[in-house]
Amino acid sequence: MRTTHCWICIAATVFICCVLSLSAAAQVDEPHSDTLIVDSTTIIVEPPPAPISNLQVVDLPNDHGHAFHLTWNISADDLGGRNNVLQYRILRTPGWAGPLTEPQGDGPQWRNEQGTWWHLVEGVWDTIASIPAGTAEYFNRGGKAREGNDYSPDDVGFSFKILSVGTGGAVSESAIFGPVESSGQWYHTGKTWVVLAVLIFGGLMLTMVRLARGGRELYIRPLAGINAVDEAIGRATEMGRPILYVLGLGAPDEIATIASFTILSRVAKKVAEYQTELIVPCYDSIVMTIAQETVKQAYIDAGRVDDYNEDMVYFVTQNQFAYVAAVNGVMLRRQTATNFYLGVFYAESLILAETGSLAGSIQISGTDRVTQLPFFVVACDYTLIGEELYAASAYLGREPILLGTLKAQDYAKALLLVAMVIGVIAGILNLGWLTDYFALNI
Amino acid sequence: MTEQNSRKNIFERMFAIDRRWVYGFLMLAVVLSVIAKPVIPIPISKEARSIYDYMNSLSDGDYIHLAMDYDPSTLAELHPMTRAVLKQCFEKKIKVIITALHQNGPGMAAEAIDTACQRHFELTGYRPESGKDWVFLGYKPYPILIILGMGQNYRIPFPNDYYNVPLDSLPMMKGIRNYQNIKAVINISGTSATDWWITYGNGRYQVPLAIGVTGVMATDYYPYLQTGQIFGILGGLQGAAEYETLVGTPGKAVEGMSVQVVAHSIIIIFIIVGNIGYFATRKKNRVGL
Amino acid sequence: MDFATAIATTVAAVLTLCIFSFLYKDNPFYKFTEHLVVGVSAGYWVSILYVNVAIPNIWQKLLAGKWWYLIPAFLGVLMWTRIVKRWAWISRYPLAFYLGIATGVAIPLEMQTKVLEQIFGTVQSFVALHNSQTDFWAGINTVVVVIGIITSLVYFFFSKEHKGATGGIAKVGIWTLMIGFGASFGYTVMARISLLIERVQFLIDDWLLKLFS
Amino acid sequence: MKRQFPLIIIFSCGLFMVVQYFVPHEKSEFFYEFIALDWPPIIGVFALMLGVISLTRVSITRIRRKTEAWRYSIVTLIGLFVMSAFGVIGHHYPPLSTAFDWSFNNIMIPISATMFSLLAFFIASAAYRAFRARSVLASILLVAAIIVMMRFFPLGPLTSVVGKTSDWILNVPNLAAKRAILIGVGLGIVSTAMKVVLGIERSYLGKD
Repeated sequence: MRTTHCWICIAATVFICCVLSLSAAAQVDEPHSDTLIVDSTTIIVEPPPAPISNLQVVDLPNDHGHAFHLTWNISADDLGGRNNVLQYRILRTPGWAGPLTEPQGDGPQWRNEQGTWWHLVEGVWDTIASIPAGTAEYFNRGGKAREGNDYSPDDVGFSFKILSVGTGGAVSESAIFGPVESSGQWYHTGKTWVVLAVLIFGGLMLTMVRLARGGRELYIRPLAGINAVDEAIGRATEMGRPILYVLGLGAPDEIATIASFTILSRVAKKVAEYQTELIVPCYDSIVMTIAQETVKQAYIDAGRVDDYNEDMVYFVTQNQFAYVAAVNGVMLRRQTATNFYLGVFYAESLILAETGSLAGSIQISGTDRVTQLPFFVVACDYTLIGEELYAASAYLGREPILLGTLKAQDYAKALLLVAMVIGVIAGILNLGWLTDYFALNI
Repeated sequence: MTEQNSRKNIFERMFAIDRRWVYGFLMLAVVLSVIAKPVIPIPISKEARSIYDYMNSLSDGDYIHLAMDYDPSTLAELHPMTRAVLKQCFEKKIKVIITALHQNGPGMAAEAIDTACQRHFELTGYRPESGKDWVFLGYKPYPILIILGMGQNYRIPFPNDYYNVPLDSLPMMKGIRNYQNIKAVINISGTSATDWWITYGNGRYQVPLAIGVTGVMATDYYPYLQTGQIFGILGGLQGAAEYETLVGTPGKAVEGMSVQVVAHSIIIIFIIVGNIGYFATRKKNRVGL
Repeated sequence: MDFATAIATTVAAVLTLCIFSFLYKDNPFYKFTEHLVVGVSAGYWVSILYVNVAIPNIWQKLLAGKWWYLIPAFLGVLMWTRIVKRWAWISRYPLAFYLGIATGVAIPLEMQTKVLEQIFGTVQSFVALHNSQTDFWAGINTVVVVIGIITSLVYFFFSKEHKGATGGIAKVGIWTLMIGFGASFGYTVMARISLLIERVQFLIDDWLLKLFS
Repeated sequence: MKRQFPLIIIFSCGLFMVVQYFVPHEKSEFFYEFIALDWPPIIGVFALMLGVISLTRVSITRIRRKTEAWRYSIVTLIGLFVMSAFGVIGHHYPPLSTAFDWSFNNIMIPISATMFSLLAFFIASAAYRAFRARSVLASILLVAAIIVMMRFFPLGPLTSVVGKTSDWILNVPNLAAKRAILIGVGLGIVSTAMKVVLGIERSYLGKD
């Protein structure tokens, strides 16, 4: 009786152990089972391909760690020779073995979210990838999270080898390379140009803004468009017809809108001097409030505060097409002599410009929306292109931040221009040592 | 006034006609050519071909990311691109991760994916499955940070997919951490999302990027093509038609291009006639400025 | 076409026609559809934010015991202080957090992708000429591109008056810019017409023809 | 408290993000991944809801004051609430989500898709009556535009000539022009971002 029990116990234990080890093998060592099969199927149908040579593994530079860069010379039988390489299998040791139900041994180990244990095993080769023949480079990027199944620890020596798998299933092994350790870097050496550019440009900007604030005279070339503004106001006065100023659809804090306020102030001052009528329909209620202040101040500066009328600047509607329809109505009804479209414009640009040109008005436009510029250029008499709008505003308003920024950008452009010319000359003369500097290695 | 009227030449009178006549003329031309459905050959540009070739060089089980960052207002140009790209992916068994970073886009994107799956089913008898052949992640606010977040790990911005299934439970997303695991991002967009993908997706994470954009934006991205920051451009309806032709299913975009020829001809004629009139009139009463 | 689809497509078609009626003049039908779409898209947005962000990124994380997600949620709620004028300053804190991150991340990356890579790309296009068998015209075009870039940059240079040599260079620059704008113009025309074609295709192919077949 | 602290927050967050760009090390990724990239979208949910709240407020004010076209504001409000109800309730009670999809496909898509197709008409009209070669520059622009517009025309033997010319325009002068603009835009974005981080530009904080 007792002996029977004993036998049953032993049989059950053996059975359970078998099941457990089999299931463990099936779960974790899937890659290993591959190699096992390869080993067991070395029934030579055809000879294995030549092994790869010159395997080199380095820690991947400029990264957060957990990654290696592998390079090698492909097998003599790949893309040549017997031409029988099917794929390369990349193997790595030590590997993290598991999952185990409890900790084992003294080596490093941890428990993942599922509650199973993993530990570090020397001499166990993990297949980390199988890649197609003809490849001579591989990035072994592991995870950085300890809980993840793809975790690849830093500062642990790994050795690598590559199997050349032949079309018949036979394999040949490369020499083992290693051990190498992966680690993260504290500075990305490929980004030095960006550091320099940011520092230089930042320095330029701080200096220029400070100089402008200190009242230093910073030169900005006169823009042809500014003269056109004066002429156009003069013409409107001669004809005795009103002037329309559209600030665009931009929010009050957009640079183009801010630039437009400065120009509006200039226009309003001239208008006050010439005693012409000004109409400013607005799309945004906050823009309207600021525009009212601007125009009022301009009238005060011109000494004609009595001529100022609140109704000159008014809110229309915050709805693109309805706004355009209303402004078009004003142009046609009032026969405006001059129309200004300065600020942020979208698809409505061409509708405005068309109506204005039909009404025979002189039109001066300017926007930083590149997609709308073509329509302004072909339908208006004068167009401030992109940054010219900011420049015009800086020229007229001398507002220190705007002025300083514009100057800093100007100097940055000059530096870039010089650098580019040097690079291009080096490129034409094929001076490799010099042109190599003109590249980011990220 | 009468004197002025009598001095008006034919062009002045022509421009004085109501603009609704011009509208009607264009509408009529478009309606007639949509009904007649003429067919024109679509020349393939190298910007479109390079996308097709790149996708074609991928193998079974490779991943791409399709970023559908547009809303219904630009669907006319961009939907045909999406359909053609999805068709190519499903045929090549390329797995697709899809996002829609425009707040009005996700519903439309979901529908486009559904249609593409249905078409593939009709052609091959197999319906691509969510989580296995494609995964749709949907929308999150602040696209710049989402693009950066996916560069670290898809799970940061998207713990779940659009249908609220946890990413970790999708078989397709197993082992897919970030852009390092995918072969390319195809960004189809009608907004500045394209700039963000270039600056934050490609600039920060060097993920190979190709773009499909509206005609309005197309010409602005040529500088990036030359530097290699993007490897292809599909520009507007023409780009869509080119891709439809490349993947072998001429559809709405190819049909539309023949209508474009008619409409473009009308506009070119308008510009030329208008300018002849302008110069004829200007000689008569030259005014300074 | 079954009845339900017919109704749905007809609704869509009628709304399309309501918008087109603006071409005649601004009218109540246009205004109705316009205001309707403003409301519906806002409503759509509310649902997307709720279903696609609030639930997975906040609620489910809190349920999973990640209590620290209460911090961004609290910062988010602070944004709402803007509604009350007296408390509006509180909203500056979350705003500052977001703005700091968004602008900080932009500085090096915009410098890299829009400035440095463009300059380096120009230089490298010459290196590429030496490395590959290119024809004569490719070389000429590369030179023309550089001339175009330099002259256009000079046009946008505001510290020197456009007179003499600078004036001449800037003139070439503005011509280059105009050709570039011409290309945008051509593509924009195509874009606008595409939208119309799609709508007409919808009205004729998907609605009228199917309704009466 | 009201101005100084937000400026400090902006400066420190901004500086961190700039520095993090140059530091690939894992240690720099903690704040980057778990706070900088994870939290703002959550704040965004609330911030973007502000837009909806303000739309509601404006509409209600219009209705209450019976301003011009106040009836349309009712339409906006109905659209807003019905659609959000479909979406939010539909998430928990699936039959309603069909109504949500229906409204999206048959109301929102056609209206949004049609809105900008009006521009095709406006362009045609402007082409006829306003796009003038009024100067050398405008003439260059129009000629380039017409060539690009004709690039896919079936013109028989001329097809490839026009096609090649338009390819040249796109890849040579267009590339040069757009790159020059891009460099300017890039510097503009960087300078604006720097001004915000350094606290030179503060208008976004509003007035006290």
